[in-house]
Amino acid sequence: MNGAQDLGGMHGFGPVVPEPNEPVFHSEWERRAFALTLAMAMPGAWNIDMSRFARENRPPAEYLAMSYYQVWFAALETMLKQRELVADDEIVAGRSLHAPKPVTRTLTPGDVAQVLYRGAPTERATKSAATFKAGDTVRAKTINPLTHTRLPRYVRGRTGTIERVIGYHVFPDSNALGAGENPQWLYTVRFEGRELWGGDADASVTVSVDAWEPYLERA
Amino acid sequence: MNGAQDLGGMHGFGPVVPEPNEPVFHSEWERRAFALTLAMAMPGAWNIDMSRFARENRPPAEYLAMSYYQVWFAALETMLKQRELVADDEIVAGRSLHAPKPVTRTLTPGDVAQVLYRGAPTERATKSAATFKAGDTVRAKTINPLTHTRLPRYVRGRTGTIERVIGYHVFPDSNALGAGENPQWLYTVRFEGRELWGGDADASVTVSVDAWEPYLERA
Amino acid sequence: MTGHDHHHDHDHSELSETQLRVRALESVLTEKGYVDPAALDLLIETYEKKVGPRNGARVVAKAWTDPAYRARLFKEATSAIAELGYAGRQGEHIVALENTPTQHNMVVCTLCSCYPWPVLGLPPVWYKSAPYRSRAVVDPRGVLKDFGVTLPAATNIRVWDSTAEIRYLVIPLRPGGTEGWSEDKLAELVTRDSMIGTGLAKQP
Amino acid sequence: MTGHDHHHDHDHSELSETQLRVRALESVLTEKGYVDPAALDLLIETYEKKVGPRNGARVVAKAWTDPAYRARLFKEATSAIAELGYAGRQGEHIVALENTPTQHNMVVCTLCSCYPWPVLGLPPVWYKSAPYRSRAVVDPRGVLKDFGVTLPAATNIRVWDSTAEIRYLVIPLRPGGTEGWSEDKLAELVTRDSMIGTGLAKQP
Repeated sequence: MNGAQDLGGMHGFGPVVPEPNEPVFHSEWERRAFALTLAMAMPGAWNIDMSRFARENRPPAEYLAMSYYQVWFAALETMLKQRELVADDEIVAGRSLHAPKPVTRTLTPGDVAQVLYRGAPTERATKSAATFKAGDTVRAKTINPLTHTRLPRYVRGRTGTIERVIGYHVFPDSNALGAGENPQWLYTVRFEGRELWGGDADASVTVSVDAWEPYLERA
Repeated sequence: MNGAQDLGGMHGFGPVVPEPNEPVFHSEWERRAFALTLAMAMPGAWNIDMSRFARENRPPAEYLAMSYYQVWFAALETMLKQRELVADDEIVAGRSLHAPKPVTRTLTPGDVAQVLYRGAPTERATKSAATFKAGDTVRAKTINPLTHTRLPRYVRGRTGTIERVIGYHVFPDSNALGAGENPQWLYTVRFEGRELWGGDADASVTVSVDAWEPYLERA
Repeated sequence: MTGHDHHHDHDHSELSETQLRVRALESVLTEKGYVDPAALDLLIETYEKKVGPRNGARVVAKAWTDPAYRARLFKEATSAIAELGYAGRQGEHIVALENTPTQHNMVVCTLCSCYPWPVLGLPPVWYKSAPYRSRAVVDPRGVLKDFGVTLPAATNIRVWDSTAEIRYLVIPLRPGGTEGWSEDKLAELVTRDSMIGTGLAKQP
Repeated sequence: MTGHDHHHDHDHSELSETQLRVRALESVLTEKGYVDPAALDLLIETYEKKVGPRNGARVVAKAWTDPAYRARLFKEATSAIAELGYAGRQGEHIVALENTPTQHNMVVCTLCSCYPWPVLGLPPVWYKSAPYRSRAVVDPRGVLKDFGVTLPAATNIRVWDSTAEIRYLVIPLRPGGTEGWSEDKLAELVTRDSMIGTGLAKQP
């Protein structure tokens, strides 16, 4: 979706302000919101693309006014409610008022190290040959789905070069919808800054994105 | 600038909600903010493009959280302060604390009808021939100025057809900077919806913008 | 995080804060002699009482009944509209758009709130809002649905983004069953939204 | 309208509201048996105490001193990094980027906050912020200026937008005057920002 999350190339946000000696978390609720988000993925049975869509899919004024962990937490609430794991009255009451829904697995302390160490690789066994090879000239397609996509607006319709064939990876546009992993070839596509931003842009800059084959067409 | 004002094609704002029997103004402060904005243009000696830039040139989260007349009023304050017509301490105090700056003209009640009726036409005597004619295929240039422009992001890099040669009009990109009216040929350029939004878009839709010659190149 | 409730509270405190700020600024500008409150009153009165969509409705009704006027309107709208006494600010360069059975026109200003004041008055909140400005250019049929309007799939939709100082006035289709009606009676059928393209003229 | 002051007030009331909501939700999820608070504690402890940019610094220092490791790192970073024990969540597919005197690499995630957790820990606020995400791809030199870094005009800048599950780790240039230094001593020169590309390694 063309939501407020798609920030590449926007103006008006002011300078980047690094925080000296920044702590990992800035308050106790950030710690808990972070951990709850990680821990609920297992019983919630959602995938990372569903989480990302739940985060970005909110009115832009809200998205931009919230801190990053506020966005995470709001998305966690959304997903819990959508799946009827938690009800509105329970969120208000701060305690369980209805029987829990059966869940297949929960995260135990004994699981933590292994679950984190394993992660969730997205590479899958190939089912087709890659259409493009390094050096090919491609154009990022013009798409504007209302649903989740990982092709930022600033590269759509722009011509670049395949720099690397990364592998065959889970396709977020399907996975976010619960429509299956539908893996696709993934490429690093490099664009000249001037192709993206125009002739006045810094000629010494190039920008790449990682793009799945359905995002690309031969140019 | 690629600020929050450039809304064409964004998602996530929800439905359009018409208000039955909507009043012209929703509160007394809207009336006054509107009238102050119109009345101050004369003593303030700014032009409409400067006003538009003052409105859009704010952090996107702020722009989207404010009502439209709040944006107008904030821009009025900005322009008054930039030109030192009003000082911060006066805004806080709610009264004049420093001598007024000499201004060339103010709007009297006797002026109002005539000033409104005259308006501010932007057509100027031509100094050159138009480069494009109706039917020509053109591409909207890829530009991303940090300053004011009236070429929306959604048409940049897209190919359309000159539908009408409108005339020779004040160029906002210059005028907003106080760099002179720098008039340019202005055209209505029509784009197929699918050229702008991709093959999944409604094929029965076309969209036009009015674009000055410096925004366009032959395609 | 209860986005909605929270934002309403936020708006309310913001409104009173704004009210105070506007009043304070008007005092400063008046004391300095930059503005004359009587001129402000006149500006407000003009757009609250005198200039509004009834002006545009008269233009449309005349275009429906007077073929010669209609021809002048589509050839050079600014002067044809000035014949009825409507002209000036935010209508210095007007273009009239002809709805036909095969083409529907819709006007938007994605970048701000450009709108033909002399014929329609000041724009409604929805016209200036993010939902309309974001969607009109990409999903005009969806926007029409928000207004309860469904056009035949075969009707082409032409969206006009007012990016310059040209202001667009849609001339809606004249409803059937209005043969022989007077201009005044026809003007009653012409809604503001029908002249923006988010509505149709009322059926008699 | 005093945007700044106003927003701060807003944030503060929002924070306490959020604090209460998070606590409430944790209670509900715990009572329902969906989460185990001890597992939450362990997750927090892991990223607050164990996983952080010191991991990445060790990778960089080894790449600076061990040519065979460096070769493995640029060929297949995920496994080379796993040799040091760093692997897993948000680092399942890592690519190492080589800074050279003629090319500087900078990593961003314009769409969210993708970041190589096993080697850098959790991302700082600025990395997830709108200013960085909006500007890194269009004005990387301006962003570097915000960090007090100026590169020669002749240095090409390569920006990597992390739009998929590939995570990028910048291997900064080894500072001069560090010949013969141990890996441990070299690792002290490797800042987090130098591994994102918004900084350079410290000079000895």
